[in-house]
Amino acid sequence: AADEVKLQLKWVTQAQFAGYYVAKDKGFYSDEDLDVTILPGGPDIAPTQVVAGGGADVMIDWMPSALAAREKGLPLVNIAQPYKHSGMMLTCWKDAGIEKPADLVNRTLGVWFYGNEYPFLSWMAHLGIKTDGKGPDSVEVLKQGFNVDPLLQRQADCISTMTYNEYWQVIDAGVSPEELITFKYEDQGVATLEDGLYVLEDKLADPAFEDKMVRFVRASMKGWKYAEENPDEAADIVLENDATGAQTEKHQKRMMGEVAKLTAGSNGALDPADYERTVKTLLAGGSDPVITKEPEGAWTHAITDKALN
Amino acid sequence: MTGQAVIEARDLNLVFHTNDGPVHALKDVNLTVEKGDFVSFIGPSGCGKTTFLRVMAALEQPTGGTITVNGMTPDEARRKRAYGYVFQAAGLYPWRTIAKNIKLPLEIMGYSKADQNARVEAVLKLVDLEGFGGKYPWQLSGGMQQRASIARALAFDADILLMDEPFGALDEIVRDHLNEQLLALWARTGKTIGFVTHSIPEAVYLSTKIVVMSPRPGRIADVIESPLPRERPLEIRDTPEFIEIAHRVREGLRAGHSYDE
Amino acid sequence: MTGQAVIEARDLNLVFHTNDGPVHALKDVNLTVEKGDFVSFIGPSGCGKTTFLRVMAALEQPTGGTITVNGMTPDEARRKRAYGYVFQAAGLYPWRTIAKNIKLPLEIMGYSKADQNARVEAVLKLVDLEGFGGKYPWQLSGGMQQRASIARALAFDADILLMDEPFGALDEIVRDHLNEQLLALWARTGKTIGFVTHSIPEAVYLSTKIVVMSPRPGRIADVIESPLPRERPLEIRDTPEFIEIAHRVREGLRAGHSYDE
Amino acid sequence: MILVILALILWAFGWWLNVRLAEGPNAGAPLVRLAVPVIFGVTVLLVWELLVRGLNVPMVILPAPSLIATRFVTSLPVLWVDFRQTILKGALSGYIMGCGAALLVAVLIDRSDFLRRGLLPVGNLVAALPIVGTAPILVMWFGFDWQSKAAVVVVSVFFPMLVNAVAGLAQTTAMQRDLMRTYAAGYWQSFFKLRLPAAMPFIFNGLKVSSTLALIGAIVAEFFGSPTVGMGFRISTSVGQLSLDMVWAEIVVAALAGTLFYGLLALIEKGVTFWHPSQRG
Amino acid sequence: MKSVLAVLTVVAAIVAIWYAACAPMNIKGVLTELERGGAQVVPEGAPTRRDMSAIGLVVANSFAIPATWAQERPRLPAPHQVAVELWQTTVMKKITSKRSLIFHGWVTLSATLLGFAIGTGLGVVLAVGIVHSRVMDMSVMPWAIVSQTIPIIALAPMIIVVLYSIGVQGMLPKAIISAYLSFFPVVVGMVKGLRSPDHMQLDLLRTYNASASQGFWKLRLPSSMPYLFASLKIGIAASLVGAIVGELPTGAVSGLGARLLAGSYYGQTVQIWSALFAAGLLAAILVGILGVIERITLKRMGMA
Ligand SMILES: Nc1ncnc2c1ncn2[C@@H]1O[C@H](COP(=O)(O)OP(=O)(O)OP(=O)(O)O)[C@@H](O)[C@H]1O
Ligand SMILES: Nc1ncnc2c1ncn2[C@@H]1O[C@H](COP(=O)(O)OP(=O)(O)OP(=O)(O)O)[C@@H](O)[C@H]1O
Ligand SMILES: [Mg+2]
Ligand SMILES: [Mg+2]
Repeated sequence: AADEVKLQLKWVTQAQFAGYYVAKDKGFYSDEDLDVTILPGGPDIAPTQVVAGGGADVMIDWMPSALAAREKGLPLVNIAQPYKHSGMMLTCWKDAGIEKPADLVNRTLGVWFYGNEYPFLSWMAHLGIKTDGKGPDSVEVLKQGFNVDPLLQRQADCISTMTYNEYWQVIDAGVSPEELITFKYEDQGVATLEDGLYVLEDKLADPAFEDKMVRFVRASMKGWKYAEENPDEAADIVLENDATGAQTEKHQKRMMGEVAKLTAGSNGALDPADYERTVKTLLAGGSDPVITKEPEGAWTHAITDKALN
Repeated sequence: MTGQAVIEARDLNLVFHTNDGPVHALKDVNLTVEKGDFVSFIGPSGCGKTTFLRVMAALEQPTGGTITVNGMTPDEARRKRAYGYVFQAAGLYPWRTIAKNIKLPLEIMGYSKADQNARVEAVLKLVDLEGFGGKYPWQLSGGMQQRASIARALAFDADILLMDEPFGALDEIVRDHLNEQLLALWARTGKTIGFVTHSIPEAVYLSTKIVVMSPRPGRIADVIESPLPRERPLEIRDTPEFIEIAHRVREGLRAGHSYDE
Repeated sequence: MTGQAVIEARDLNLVFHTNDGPVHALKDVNLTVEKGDFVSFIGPSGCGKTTFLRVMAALEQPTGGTITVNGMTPDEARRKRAYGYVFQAAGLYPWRTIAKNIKLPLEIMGYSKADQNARVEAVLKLVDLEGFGGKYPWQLSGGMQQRASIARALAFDADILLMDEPFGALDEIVRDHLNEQLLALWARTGKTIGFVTHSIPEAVYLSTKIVVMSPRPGRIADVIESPLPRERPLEIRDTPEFIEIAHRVREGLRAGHSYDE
Repeated sequence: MILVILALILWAFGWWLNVRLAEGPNAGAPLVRLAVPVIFGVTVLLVWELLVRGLNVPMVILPAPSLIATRFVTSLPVLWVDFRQTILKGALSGYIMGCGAALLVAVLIDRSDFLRRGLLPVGNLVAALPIVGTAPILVMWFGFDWQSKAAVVVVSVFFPMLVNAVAGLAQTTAMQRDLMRTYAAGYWQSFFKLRLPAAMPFIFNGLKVSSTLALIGAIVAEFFGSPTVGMGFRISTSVGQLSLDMVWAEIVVAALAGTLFYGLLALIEKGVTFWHPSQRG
Repeated sequence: MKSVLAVLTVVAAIVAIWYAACAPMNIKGVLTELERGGAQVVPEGAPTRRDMSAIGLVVANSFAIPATWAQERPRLPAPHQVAVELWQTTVMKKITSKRSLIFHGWVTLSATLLGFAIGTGLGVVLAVGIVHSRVMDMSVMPWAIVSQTIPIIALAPMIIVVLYSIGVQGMLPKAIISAYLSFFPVVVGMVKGLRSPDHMQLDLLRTYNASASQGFWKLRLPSSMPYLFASLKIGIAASLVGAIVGELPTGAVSGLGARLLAGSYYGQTVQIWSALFAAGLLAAILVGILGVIERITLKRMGMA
């Protein structure tokens, strides 16, 4: 029988995870003799916890939270990094008078927490801006919910968005791109790695498991490359798999297009330079840093080396 | 006695609808009560005495016939606070002490604080419950609760006093005492009193008019106008007139019962 | 009369603790009740009659002295289901019809279905409530409820019957009728009966022993052994012996009251 | 394995001790009344500690009580700030407004049969509006600060309070009402002197149930947007960082606050409804 | 009949207030849109309007009122927008479709009912234990209270993860969370109800030497019925909320919770509101059914 693999997503079913859905739908997984179950995530689900509890074999997570978990004693290892670029940015109203990062002081900013706040804190630390309320050298930070309402309702001057998702929701709400100004974290030099594949270190010691992961990563990357080339078809596959029935075709197709830009530069193997940059950003961040020391053994090329050759 | 009709019932009927058929509680009741009358209702258990009292006090709607109180409907009279009512069970509010229970109508009718306290003292004395004002109802014996509820009805100045077996739970000595007190109060205030009792001597001793009721459907079997004087020492109970009336009441009652003795 | 002590109270005391000080409900009570006795308790309201009955039935713990029932503690006797108890208020369960209320003790004590129905029929007849078995308590008059609660206590075979003013809410005719029925039942079954009443004639008519109590703190003022024969027609109430005993009871009662007449 | 067996033995011992205490002669003493739940709680904690250690449960799933306690003690300032934001500002103000509004509406409903028939079914509908749906909307309307949390609390306590208050106001017996009728008492007189006192046991029922709902509501609402302070904020961000000890420290704060508040309500209830059979013992 | 009229009146009043409220609630968004489209609004510029009173804006731009009822992403959708959405996602969709609210409602309902059954059962058992055993009363009751002060959303993911790791998934984890929320009102109400018989009623059973279980079935249980039903109504609403909360961390793939979440994630206010209404209607129906059962039960017990 096919080997079972359970994959825990970081968020709900959407084109952000198109590669995996495509691999499943197109039979890339079954070609590798794998039976993959894709578990959607949600706002309250910590993929790390699910993996720790044995609910999934492999998960998709952002590196800051994976490294944090590692420091907390959950030995997660990055085995592949299909996303080369970071899609996170800060989107602001232009008419609020914001043109450059320094203009952010004395304003209200929406930020995602749940482990995603560290690049932001690091950026602010970098700029020398405090985050404890409005002031001449400080900003007021809101913990933003999952949508873009704080910006549309003007409860915040800027909010966090992903290039492939929330930004377009703002646009869909009738705002023209000219009214907005965006600051990509990547451009600000504080980007951290997003959407990597992580497993538990001790499980990786088992050759059978390692072999399973090799096949999984190989098929998944095949899925990603297929999705990049056939964005519309990939979006359709994602819509097929969305059990909530809430996603729209227009949005998913556009998301696929944007996601393709982020995955484009990656063959699946983690670029150590990106890793170094992420660690540096995290160590620099804020008063309550997510990691306090340089992690060790947090990534491996063992899987990708085998999978891609 | 002014001869002025206070309560006037004409062809009164009341039918309860229950899960197993209608119960005819009052049937074709005709009665005139004059101002200052002391009317006793006597009759077998379940014959409709309570029901009739409740109709008078506008607590129950007759299903047929008419009844007027002081020329008004009972409900209008109720709104004018014409009634003091003593229920068959004490019905004290458990969250109020005895004194506060007695104060309840006084508060509602807006008596002054000082007046309230004075009245509470007075009626507690009247029913022999001095010193129990601070107790809660469940700390009192059944008879004491009943006396407290009598005190509650006597505390304010209602024209018409309706009492549903007020002395049922009391011993003869207290009963005699309260009977005397009630007569004195009646003489002093000229209230009109409707009084349900099961005791024939009590009915005869107290009343100017005795209404004997017969059971299901409740009808008036006999109305006896008492020839006794208004001034009644306890000894009157040994006079031939008294015994004669008592006999007539007993006969009326017995007719309503099925036991053949 | 076998002369065997069923209830034996020695120096019984009971003090209630209330929010405003202790109430001495029973003080130094000594009493022996023999098997087959019919004991009446009479005394002013609030003197401790109910409390004493409750102590006998193990519903209240004395704070001093001893009491035995059939040589056991009241609680052991209770566990042996020695008691039938009629409370001062009817206390029927509102969610049960009259018949089902009467069946309650029968169900608990495990009588057969057929036996249950037969007994319910019999006691409903005894208290003159035939045809009311299907009604709910609130559809009955006060007196009818009280009779239903008597029926409930009579439905099963308890050695000791404790009745707290069972006939208080009934008219004289029914009362006479039930008095006779109760005497007949007592003669037939040889039960020991404890009976609280406020009516002197009733106490004298029914009892072999009359306990007169005096008020706060509740003490036994007098215990009168009745010389009347066990067989008692209603006419016995006109005999000199009867009137003599009644007089003695009245004197004992009057002594306990503060009214000076 | 030894630890697991030890946990079971400890459990049995704790229960035995409590049975002895609760059924013993001093069961009514205030000290015993306090000791029994405390022993129960301590037993649960010890068993928890032993099981977590014995079964090697990873800290990121369930931290041991000792870890939580350490974190609690070292984070007191943060916990206090969060407590003030969430409980004092969000929960308490919402609780007062929500319960107050429910009482008012209950009186309206009680006064008018028409409203009772019309409003109660609609009230049922409002009751079931799940927090996860209302919270984002209310955050959008009332902003990120405590005001929106209070609004969420209002919405979630309103219905339980209303149902209880309406049921309570209908608690009087026919004779008690008849008495008021014979006095021709006005609506408010019979309300304050009869219906309200008689309703108290039910109203306190509602207040108690609502007190825990208020707490949960205020915390959960912060998951949907908040300033960077508050118990819900801390819980959700700590879960993201897998600082489960911090999550549990906040839960401890919530439990302490909720229990104290509930205890206070129970105490007041004892004073107000001393006459009710359930309080008389 | 009278009830229907009353409900209709109240609903009509609410709808009217609702329409009126839409104007000030949505005016800022509408004005921004209109301004973008080239219309003349007073005053100009979204940042200037930001701190102005909404009612003032409505008055100054009364021509924009109809637009407040037809926005695509309103702060407060107009009643007809919600109604249309409800209609389209219930009647117009196949029940098996993932876009059908009936499908999602059913998913939630089944978890709710299972959770309610577990919660009520547990609540009643606990209440019986508490009333009959002093140890239970003294040790469990305080902790039952403590348990309710724990924000379930914080625990829900952990509960689900733990259950997951021992192989329990699907409906049961949701039902457990829903049971967790519903057992408490049942315990509180039931304890009070079981303790509501008065002294005389209890004394009567003592004289019969009735056993504890007889006392329970013949006295305590019947007299607790009014309390039980009051708590059940709260309990079922709590169950529904629990099931919806439980749907979030289970991956939010189906059920009303998932709809709410997805709606909220994509700022689809109309979709949130229609899911909210579906939840509310579901609850109203459940409470209504309980009310009918209550009436029948109490009537058969002669108490209504
Ligand atoms: N609410 C009610 N529903 C149905 N039947 C009722 C109701 N109230 C009273 N009845 C019936 O009406 C009849 C008269 O009752 P009522 O209470 O007036 O009797 P009563 O003369 O006061 O008796 P008692 O002396 O026993 O108090 C009885 O047969 C009773 O069953
Ligand atoms: N639970 C209680 N708490 C405090 N005091 C009580 C309690 N029960 C009775 N008492 C007091 O004990 C005394 C005796 O009460 P008991 O009920 O025995 O009187 P009783 O003789 O039966 O009177 P009645 O003829 O009026 O029924 C009364 O003074 C009463 O106030
Ligand atoms: Mg009557
Ligand atoms: Mg008594």
